[in-house]
Amino acid sequence: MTIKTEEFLLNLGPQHPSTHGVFRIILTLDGETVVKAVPVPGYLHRGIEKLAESRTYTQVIPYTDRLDYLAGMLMNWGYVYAVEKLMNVEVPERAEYIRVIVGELARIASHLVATGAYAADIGGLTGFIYTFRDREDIMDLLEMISGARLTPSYMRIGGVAADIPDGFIEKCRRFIDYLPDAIEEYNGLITGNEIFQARTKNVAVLSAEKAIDMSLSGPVLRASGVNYDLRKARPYSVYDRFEFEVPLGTKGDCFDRYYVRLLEMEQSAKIIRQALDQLPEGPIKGKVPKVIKPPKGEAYAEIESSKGIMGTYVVSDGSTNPYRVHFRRPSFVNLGYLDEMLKGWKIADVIAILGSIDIVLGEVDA
Amino acid sequence: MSQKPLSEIVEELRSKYPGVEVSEQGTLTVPPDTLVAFMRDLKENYGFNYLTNVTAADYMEYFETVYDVSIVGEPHMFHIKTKVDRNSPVVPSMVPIWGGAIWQEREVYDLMGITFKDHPDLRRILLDDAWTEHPLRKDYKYEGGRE
Amino acid sequence: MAKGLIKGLGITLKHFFKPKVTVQYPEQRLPLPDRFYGKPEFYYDKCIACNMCVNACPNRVIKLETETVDKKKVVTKYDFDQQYCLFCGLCEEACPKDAIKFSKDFELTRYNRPDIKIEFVQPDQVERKKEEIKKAAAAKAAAEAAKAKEQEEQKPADAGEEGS
Amino acid sequence: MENLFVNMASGMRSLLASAGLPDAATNFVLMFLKLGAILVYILISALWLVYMERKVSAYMQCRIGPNRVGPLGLLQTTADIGKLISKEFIIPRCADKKLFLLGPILIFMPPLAVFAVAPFGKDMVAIDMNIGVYYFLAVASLSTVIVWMAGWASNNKYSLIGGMRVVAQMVSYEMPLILSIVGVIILTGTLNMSEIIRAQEDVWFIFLQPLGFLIYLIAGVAETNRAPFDLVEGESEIICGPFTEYSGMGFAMFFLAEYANVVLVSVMAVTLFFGGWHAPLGLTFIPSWIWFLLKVYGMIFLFMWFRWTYPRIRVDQLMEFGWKVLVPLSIANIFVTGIGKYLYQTIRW
Repeated sequence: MTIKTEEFLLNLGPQHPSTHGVFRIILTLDGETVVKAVPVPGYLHRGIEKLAESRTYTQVIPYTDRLDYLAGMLMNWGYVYAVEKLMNVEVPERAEYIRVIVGELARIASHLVATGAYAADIGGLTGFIYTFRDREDIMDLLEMISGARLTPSYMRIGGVAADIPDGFIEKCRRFIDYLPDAIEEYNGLITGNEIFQARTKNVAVLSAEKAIDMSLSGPVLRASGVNYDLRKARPYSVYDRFEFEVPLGTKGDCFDRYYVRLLEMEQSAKIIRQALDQLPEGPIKGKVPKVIKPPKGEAYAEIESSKGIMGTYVVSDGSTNPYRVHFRRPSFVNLGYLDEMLKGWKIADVIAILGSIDIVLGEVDA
Repeated sequence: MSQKPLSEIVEELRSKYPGVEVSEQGTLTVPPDTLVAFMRDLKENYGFNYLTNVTAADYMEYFETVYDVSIVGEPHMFHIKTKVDRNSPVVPSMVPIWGGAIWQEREVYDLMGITFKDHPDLRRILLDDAWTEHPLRKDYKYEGGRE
Repeated sequence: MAKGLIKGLGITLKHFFKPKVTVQYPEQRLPLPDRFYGKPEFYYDKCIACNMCVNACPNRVIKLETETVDKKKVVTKYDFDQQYCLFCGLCEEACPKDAIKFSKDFELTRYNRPDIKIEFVQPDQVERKKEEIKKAAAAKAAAEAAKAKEQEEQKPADAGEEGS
Repeated sequence: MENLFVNMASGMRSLLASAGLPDAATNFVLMFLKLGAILVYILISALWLVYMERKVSAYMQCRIGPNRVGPLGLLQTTADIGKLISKEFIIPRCADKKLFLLGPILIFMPPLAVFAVAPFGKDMVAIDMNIGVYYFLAVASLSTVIVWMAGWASNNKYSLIGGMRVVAQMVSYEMPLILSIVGVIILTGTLNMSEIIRAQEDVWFIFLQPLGFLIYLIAGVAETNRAPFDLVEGESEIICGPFTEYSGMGFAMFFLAEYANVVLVSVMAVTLFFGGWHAPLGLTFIPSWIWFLLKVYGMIFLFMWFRWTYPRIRVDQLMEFGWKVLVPLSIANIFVTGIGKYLYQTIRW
């Protein structure tokens, strides 16, 4: 006897607990196995690139916060870095160090969310709460220095908005000293758990060649063993003065993608510690005119954000408003290979794979 | 592998492709008809294996597509531009060379309205499928908004 | 084999007996840093109606209207449409006189949408300011008049002296 | 204290008898009261367990948990149920209406029916059935059908997947569950629950059947659809499984039935492996029924502890683990138990 079976469509999202926002995947399923996957982004498209064209250069900064809202500092940085390149502005050393400190704090915060949300995706909600408990300390620190938790708009063209407040350095050091204990806890609760390992190891293995070909970046690329971290490969700001390693995965499976983030947090903490030690005195803002009017021309600059390579392309026509701004959002590009990665895996793996890429929908849809 | 300095590569490329213009900042402007050959040469003979960014800008008379290519683990980077006719905006797709262009070219198609020849899956990506205009064009006028 | 499983149980059990991190919100509150961007505050008397904040705002939140009384600008309207505010602080940064500031009040929810918009300037404030300006102008005028009078009074005397 | 409920029952019986009721009628009324008492217990227990789950999870996650409604938040679940009752019960347009409505009504049946044979204390069992264990296994597995029915009738793909997972999971884990109990039955030679408890007077069966208990525990967690085996309603994958389309009271019924099932599996675990209402270490001054409940809630705490520590297993791993690990292990357990008992008997007698 032959049983007639049929494939069926499952509409995962846009409202779904595990798509990390409003992301939709149209799955063609054979039982529980994915035959075809069609990702549909765009539910959070706000047209930031178009909005930027009618704002002045400084006014774009608050909008960049809303790209990757889990690491708004890094998004600020990517944008102001491009404008500074366009205008040839020298950024004072102290400002660069402050940028490194807050940027790395934002990176840890973003990775904490990624780690916790991944644990929740796999089904362990407690890990999620633990990471958010520790992220709260970073949020406090960022609030202290910028006045806002998620959307700091702290960086300015040529420097930062305000100097480090009293008590910030001590609090920051306390957090950096505490972080290894927290990571130990995550390792015990999440990483070391056999069920977690069974769920993530050897799932959706991504080869280094394919990852490079598909322009993947950030922890997703490095999990496949590709040593490409802009902070090392093309040091911007003052990253060439710090000693740190680039954690690499070996296999390129979901577990590696998850674990690379945990290791990166340790390295970020190391960078922050060095930056706090070396922090020079001096001005926090370079010589920038009050009204920013870059010369006619264009600039493309990249930084390493928590999700991958964040590039900003700015075209100036000599007026106070940018003629064209484009953001190369790492989450968006990293999703380009999702449809192929999902093929042949179970519904539960769809969640695990999507979670391991660590997307933020604000960034994907811009 | 040891890389040749960027200036040498530029010189070599300039002699190979006479249509290529080099600006002061090192931006290469490549005519659209030699783009595929040029890019393939870059990837296969010079090791530029990583396409970071694809985007486009509207200059009212013409479009410009912008490509940023680099080498994994190396500081080398090229900023490459192509002028596209505004009345029939068609450029060859980079997907056969770098797979990473797939979503970025869809985004450019969606928001700027530039068609990429030989793209395997050229659909709108961020906007609704029923949308007819391309909002990042400079002549796009939106209605509504507040007050 | 089950080492990780048992370790996980140990961690959760340890936290079962550990002190909790919850802050009982309406009763307990965390201290807010000085730079916090909460509800905006406007100091009417400090404002010089220079329009810097209006131009700095990325989202056209602030509406400023002025009236000229005796060649001096009087702010008659300073509306802050909070629903569009990004809380970026660019207006505060742009203000040369610290007339707009952000307080630490973060409980900004309202039951009705029209209540979100904050109209800072009260009519009596404007009246008072106008009065003040008028008074000042009048006082100035009076002072000038008095001065002129004095001078005039002195003048004939001077003239007389000169003439003598 | 010890005989509080037993005395209540006998007092009631003599009262009814003195009122001139015939014996059959007295028995009927008494049985009715007993079952009513069990029903009340289950419902209160389910309410309490929702609260307990929230508190336990909160404490394990460095939180406080519900603490606003009533003292220590004790009335939180009551308030929640009140909210759920007042909510609209939405029936999807293309759902199979009859089956859809029948689901939440029937879901409480199997656990209620099984509790009739549960021995809550010394001489405290509503119906002392001589095939109690068998009855428990037979009736408890009925809930599979009901959940599948709810999933199918919802006409939602998430519900359907959840329903399919229920059937696959229940069928696979019923096997090791039953086989793990067989060890106990070999030792006692009876299916009567009271008899099984009486046999544990000296030594609890967890010490004689550690492997059997472990298998029972794992299979029991799977049977109640709780983490790490909560694939049926794995909220990060298939929203809420078969219950996705249910709202208001329909959802509340499924929600409470889950806790009734948890109590049921714990009651069985205590009966079969933890000596039922026997006091440990001779602490008999505490009444037997209190001991029983203490053990049951201890077991439930264990379930909750698992749930708030472990991530979810994948569906193919679940099947593999059930059929390739648990079933062979439980068969080996039966084999070893049989040999052990034979040796014990030949040496002793």
